[in-house]
Amino acid sequence: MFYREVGQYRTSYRADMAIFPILQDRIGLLVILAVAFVGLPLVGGSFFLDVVATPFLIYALAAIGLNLLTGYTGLLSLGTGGFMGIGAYACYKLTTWFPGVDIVVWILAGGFAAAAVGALFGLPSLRIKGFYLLVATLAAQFFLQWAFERIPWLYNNNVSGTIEVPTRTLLGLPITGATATPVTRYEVALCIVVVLTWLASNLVHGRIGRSWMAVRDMDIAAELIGIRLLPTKLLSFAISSYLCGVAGAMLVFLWYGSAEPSVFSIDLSFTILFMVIIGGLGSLLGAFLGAALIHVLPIVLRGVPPALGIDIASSTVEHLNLMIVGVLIILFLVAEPFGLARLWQTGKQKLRVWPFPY
Amino acid sequence: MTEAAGHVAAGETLLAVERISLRFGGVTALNDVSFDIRRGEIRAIIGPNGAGKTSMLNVINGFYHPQRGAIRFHGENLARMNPGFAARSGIARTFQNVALFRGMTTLDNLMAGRALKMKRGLFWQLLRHGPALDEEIAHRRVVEDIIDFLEIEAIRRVPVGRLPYGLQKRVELGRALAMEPELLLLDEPMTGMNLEEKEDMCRFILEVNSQFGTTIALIEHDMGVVMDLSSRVVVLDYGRKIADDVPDAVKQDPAVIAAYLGVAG
Amino acid sequence: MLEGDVAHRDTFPKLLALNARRFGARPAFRHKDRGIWRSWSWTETEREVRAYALGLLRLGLRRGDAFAILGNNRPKLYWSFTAAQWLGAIPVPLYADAIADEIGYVLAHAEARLAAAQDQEQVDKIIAVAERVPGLARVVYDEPRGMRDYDHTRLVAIDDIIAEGRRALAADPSLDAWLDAELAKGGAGDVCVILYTSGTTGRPKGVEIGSGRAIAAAANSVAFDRLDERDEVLAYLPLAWAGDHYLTYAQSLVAGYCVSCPESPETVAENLREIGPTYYFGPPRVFETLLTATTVRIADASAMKRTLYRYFMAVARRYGERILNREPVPPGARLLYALGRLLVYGPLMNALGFSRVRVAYTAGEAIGPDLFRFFRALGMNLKQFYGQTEAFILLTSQADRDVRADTVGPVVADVEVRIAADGEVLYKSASQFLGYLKDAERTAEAMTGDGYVRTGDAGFFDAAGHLHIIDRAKDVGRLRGGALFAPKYIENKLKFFPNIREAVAFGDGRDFVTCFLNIDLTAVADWAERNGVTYGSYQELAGHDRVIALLAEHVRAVNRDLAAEEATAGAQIRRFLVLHKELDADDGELTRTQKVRRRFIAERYARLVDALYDGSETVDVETEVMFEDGRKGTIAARVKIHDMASGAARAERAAA
Amino acid sequence: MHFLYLVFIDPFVQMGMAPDLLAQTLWEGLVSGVLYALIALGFVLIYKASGVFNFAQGIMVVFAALTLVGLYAAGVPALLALALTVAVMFVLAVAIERLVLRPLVNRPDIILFMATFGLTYVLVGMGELVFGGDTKQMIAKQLYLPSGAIDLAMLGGRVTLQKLDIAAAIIASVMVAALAVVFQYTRIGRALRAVADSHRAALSVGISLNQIWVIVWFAAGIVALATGIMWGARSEVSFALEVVALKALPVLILGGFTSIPGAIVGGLIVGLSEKLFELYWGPLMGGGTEAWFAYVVALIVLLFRPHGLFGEVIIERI
Repeated sequence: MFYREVGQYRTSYRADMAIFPILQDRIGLLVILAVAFVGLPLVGGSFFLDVVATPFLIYALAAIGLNLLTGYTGLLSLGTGGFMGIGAYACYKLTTWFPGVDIVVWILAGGFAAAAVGALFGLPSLRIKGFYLLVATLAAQFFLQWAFERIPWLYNNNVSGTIEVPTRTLLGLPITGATATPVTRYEVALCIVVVLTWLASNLVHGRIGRSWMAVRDMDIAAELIGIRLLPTKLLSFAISSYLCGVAGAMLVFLWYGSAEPSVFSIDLSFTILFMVIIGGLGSLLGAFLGAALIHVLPIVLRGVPPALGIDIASSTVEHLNLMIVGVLIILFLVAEPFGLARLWQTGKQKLRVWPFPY
Repeated sequence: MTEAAGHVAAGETLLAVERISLRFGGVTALNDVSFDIRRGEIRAIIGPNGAGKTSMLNVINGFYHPQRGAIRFHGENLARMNPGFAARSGIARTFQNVALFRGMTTLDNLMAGRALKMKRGLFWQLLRHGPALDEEIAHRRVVEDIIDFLEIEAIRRVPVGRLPYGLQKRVELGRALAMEPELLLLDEPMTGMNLEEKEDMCRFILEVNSQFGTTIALIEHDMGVVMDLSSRVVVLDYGRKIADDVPDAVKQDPAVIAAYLGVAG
Repeated sequence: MLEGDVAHRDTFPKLLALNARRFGARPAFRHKDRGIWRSWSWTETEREVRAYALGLLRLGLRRGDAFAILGNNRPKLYWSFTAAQWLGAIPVPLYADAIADEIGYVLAHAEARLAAAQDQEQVDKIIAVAERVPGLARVVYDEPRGMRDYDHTRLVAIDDIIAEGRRALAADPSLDAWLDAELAKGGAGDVCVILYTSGTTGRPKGVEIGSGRAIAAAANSVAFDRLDERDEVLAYLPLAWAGDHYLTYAQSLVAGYCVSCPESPETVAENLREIGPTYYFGPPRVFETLLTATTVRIADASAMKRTLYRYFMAVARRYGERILNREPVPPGARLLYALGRLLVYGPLMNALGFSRVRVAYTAGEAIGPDLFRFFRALGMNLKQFYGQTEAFILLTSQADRDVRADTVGPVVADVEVRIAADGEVLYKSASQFLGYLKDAERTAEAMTGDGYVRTGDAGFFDAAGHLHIIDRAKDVGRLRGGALFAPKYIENKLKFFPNIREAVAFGDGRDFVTCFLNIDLTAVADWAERNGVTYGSYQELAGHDRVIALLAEHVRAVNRDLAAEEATAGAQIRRFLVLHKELDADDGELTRTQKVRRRFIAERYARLVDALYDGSETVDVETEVMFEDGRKGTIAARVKIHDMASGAARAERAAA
Repeated sequence: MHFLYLVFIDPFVQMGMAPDLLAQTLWEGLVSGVLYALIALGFVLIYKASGVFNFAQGIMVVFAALTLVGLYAAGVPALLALALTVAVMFVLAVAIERLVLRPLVNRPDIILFMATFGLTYVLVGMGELVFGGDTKQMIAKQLYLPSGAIDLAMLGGRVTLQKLDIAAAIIASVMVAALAVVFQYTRIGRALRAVADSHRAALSVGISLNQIWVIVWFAAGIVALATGIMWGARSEVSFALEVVALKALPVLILGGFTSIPGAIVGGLIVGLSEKLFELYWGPLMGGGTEAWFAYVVALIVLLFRPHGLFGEVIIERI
């Protein structure tokens, strides 16, 4: 409806293969970025940034990570929580060893540890498929969580068994720890997420992305056109885990401020998986939409009863949330297996052909 | 598309299967089958249902591993192929019931066919600029030539899952061509097609063979088609080779006639 | 200044050279090839064409030779025209879908020296008839695919020719001077193209067009619609058709706008959306299909959208055209229309690829008023013209804001039109053809004694000076009273009503006009459903009083139209009947192209025709029909005859 | 060197030195193995009949137990509560079939699998909502389950066998036997197997898929209830069980997704091995190894047998 594509024709492959070939989309993207970078920090209060915005970004990044693995490469994983943990702990260790180095560097570096571990646990994926692979990733999840609890070295042997985020500054501006303002933490998170998302989208639009999808759609045929299955799958595991690892580090350093092992439990893996399912398998956009729904919805729901002047025990609300999320998942699988992203796509298509239905 | 460079001169044997026997448990799919494929020819493998035609192709590109026998490709002896190696050494393949990447568009399917030829590593892929994009574009050019060749411009951006069967087969051929193969294995390229589509497909096969000098081995039910297309025909029946000759001779061959009548009756 | 400049150019190659200087880097041609749009600037085009011309020369193309051009719209085929003209040779375009035999005839008749073919398919056709064309030296082709194994002794790729030419130019600079000299030799008197028209009778005729005249005509029309180098055109019509040659060749070279060639015939609609032409021509059936497609797709849309669409289309129908014509409309309406543009018209035009259309034409046959108004109401400046190949197109053309569905507009500049006593439209035009190739006799037939050209169409001018085309002149008759009787004109007016499938009008040599009507089953059945009319069979429905009443309304409307023009006022429909069976090609009542065979029907249904004139109220008929399976059978029916004069009252009662 | 000793020699020395402890551990392992097996049994039932990989089996156990306890707490006499719980499980089965399976019929397995995730959340939410999140005591006594223990003096020491555990073992084996009989010899059993082979086949035999599904999910519900009771009686009823229930996955890997005996064997293997490992090797790595041991075992098995110990290998036809 807002689309006026007439007269938009491509005169080069470069333009034709652009990730946002339609002018209106590019404009929309710019608007969104502007709002995210400038708008929200201005209008959104610290509560909003801390409780809604920043966590949303972090979850979205993790969801992108898992989506690369599950949505693009078709490998089911419940190890996400564990991989995120690796990132967090790695970052923690690194920053304790080299306090001087800018924390953002370590957040990004933490991902590499996760990538390594991810690739390791990805090794079986060559021989194991579907549910069987799921078990392999569960092994990773439980083993890692166990490791987080039982290896004191990971949390610098402090009695609480948790990692306490120290204050770290970037150019004199504290971006982690107690003194860091919500806005700075949000902006840092935003920058990281935007950049990594951009890289991820480049990846899925190129050779590597295609070989992932090829493996997903029909691994036999993929092998037949010369795609080596193991390296492809391992790369997918590694990159997926990298993003999850970074997300994990951000989770602790830019959001929680401190974390005990239970943070990275199987529940986290589930949460991320649901974000991917509801958001839409095989869509980066979906990761964001899924994260928004799963993370923001409960917050909204929590807000509803007070708003209506009803007072229910917060625990009750949590339980309701749980059920609602569950129902949502089932509804989505029934109504739109491809998730919010597909809904978005259809909606967009409708706008493009408006007033026609198709 | 440049002609696939092969170190085997035209007319000489490009690939030979020697005394291949393949069993699944008790069932014998192939029994002591030998034949050769010469560079630049169109080789047909025919035979009634369950004759082991598809199994033969699966052996050639390494999906099945025969219990006995060997494959000679480019003069080197291989006890067993494997799909990856086959692909890398220039063997492409289409399937009886299309094996496309259904979630991807026609364009992406063909681009995926270039996988082997794309070299840029992770770093450039992440940036999707400079060398990576240049490479992407270079291969897009090749793919566009194939799209033009197969006359599938109109479905460039359509997810192949949504295409009618005939077109899917065409796209699959396109994906195989994108590999610029030296040997192209076609498993019943014309099943489930209407007459017009069949004619097109025939035209494409002949043009592929003549223009790109691609050697082709194809399985086909439609005898007429086989006789028009192929230079030599192998006939399998119950996993055995019962004839191997030029089309006309095969047509006369009593054993072949018997086998086909047997099916008919 | 532009005109002044163009005026000195009397051949198309000269215009090309001029444009290369005037517009230099501006795009001249675009072609979607291999998935993206490649374009050639005017300078590049000129360079290509010069090289091409030189190459053609080496292939033996000489001044006066014919150069056949066969294929879909492709830049290189358009260049073939200019390159040939550069050497003073004569391009002869052929229809891409022509069968080998027709091609053989034209090639032989035009004595083609060379032939340019788009691709393998076309090359094959030419090769098939080559021996019938002794003079044919070489065949050049655009797309090499599949011709690798062809015997190339008489085949050359256009690319190779151009390359060859370039090499020669590089090697010997003096050739440039030679080319310029060749260019200068060309003059207004040259035959710039021979367009073959499929004559209704006998072999096609080669219409010779004069270079200077063609350019003058194009210059006029370009000025008329203020076309310039910023306009965009999609070349999708057959390039052998005079209209395409005018729109995408002559006018483009004069105005300097860019011509875009679609990727393939299947992708035209998509490519149209991509390019978004500003100047568009479509024969009525194209708009017909678009409208049908639109209504069908809207029907599938959600209720919300459908109501939105219905509401705003109503708004558009009320104000759209008036706004388009810059007539005063209440500000409220203007606002509403603006809203409609945002919500419906804009997106709709976008979906159809018409967003940027500034000037659009339709012509060739009568267009239904509703169809015509639909697009105008959406804000598309759709107009009509009337023309002929022999006239090098335009005779009359509607100006912006002076547009009517039932006319083809006033006479254009440098043309003089006269209506003969028998109603035939005659003209004298500055751009008219030089004659039919090698056919003085038929050329003479086409002319009147005093040098006017016969169009073969009958028409009349209305008060506003707009020309109405009513029918083929030979079909026009007269009532006994002497009033002009144009059956097709009346029938078309009737058929514009969706409820009427076919109509056959009688009246030649009679006292008054009567007609047979055929209901359109789908439309009327739909109406019946909505109005609770029950029926068991086609026959029953066709004979139903309320249906007849419904059609009577349509007839009355048509009569009102006819009455409005004094030329047709005499020929109003007095009595009509609704046929008990559908007119059918299997029964020989229609031609295979669905045209009514008036005479045959008149004989077959003589009893009905008589009844129409002997004043009887009903008549019984038995007709032999051919069923799908080829069996013959007869259907009997009692057909009611409706008298418009007295019938009005009865119709009312029946409807009540 | 010393490490190698600790890993490869010391544990066995200890076993030799304290056989009674070993026996005790084996028994413990056996019992928890039985419980794993029961959960796995639920999985297998559903997987066999509807091809659905029912992730919610674990939570169904908790849910069943909670319902039972909850009802009792609400003043319903124990046995009646038991009956009511059975009824609830039936309703649940019907509901699932209507609301989840039927709309998703003929969708890819993965989709159905994901749906059971959703189911899990719903059940957890509902359970906590109705009965509260806190842990509860299983009403073992009221259900006439034996309590106390039998002390056997053997192997130069004492091995304690909880009567409850014995009961558990018995009930489990009875249930398994019953199911095996049903599957093998009854019409419905044959139907179930037909469905397992192919839905179309089943339909052609003229069985309503929907009925089948209700039946198996109900059966799985009963199994879940039994498991819940046993488990609850041994520890207490809480959602911690949900995670424990995940252990059924490695069990299935070992046993294969479609084989009831496999499930039992797998369950026992897992139960035994993890207990032994925790006791003798756990200390080396700081204990708590039960959390992951089973999965790692499964993983290792998979590396060598990608389709599990008993799972049949599918030849991919191309």
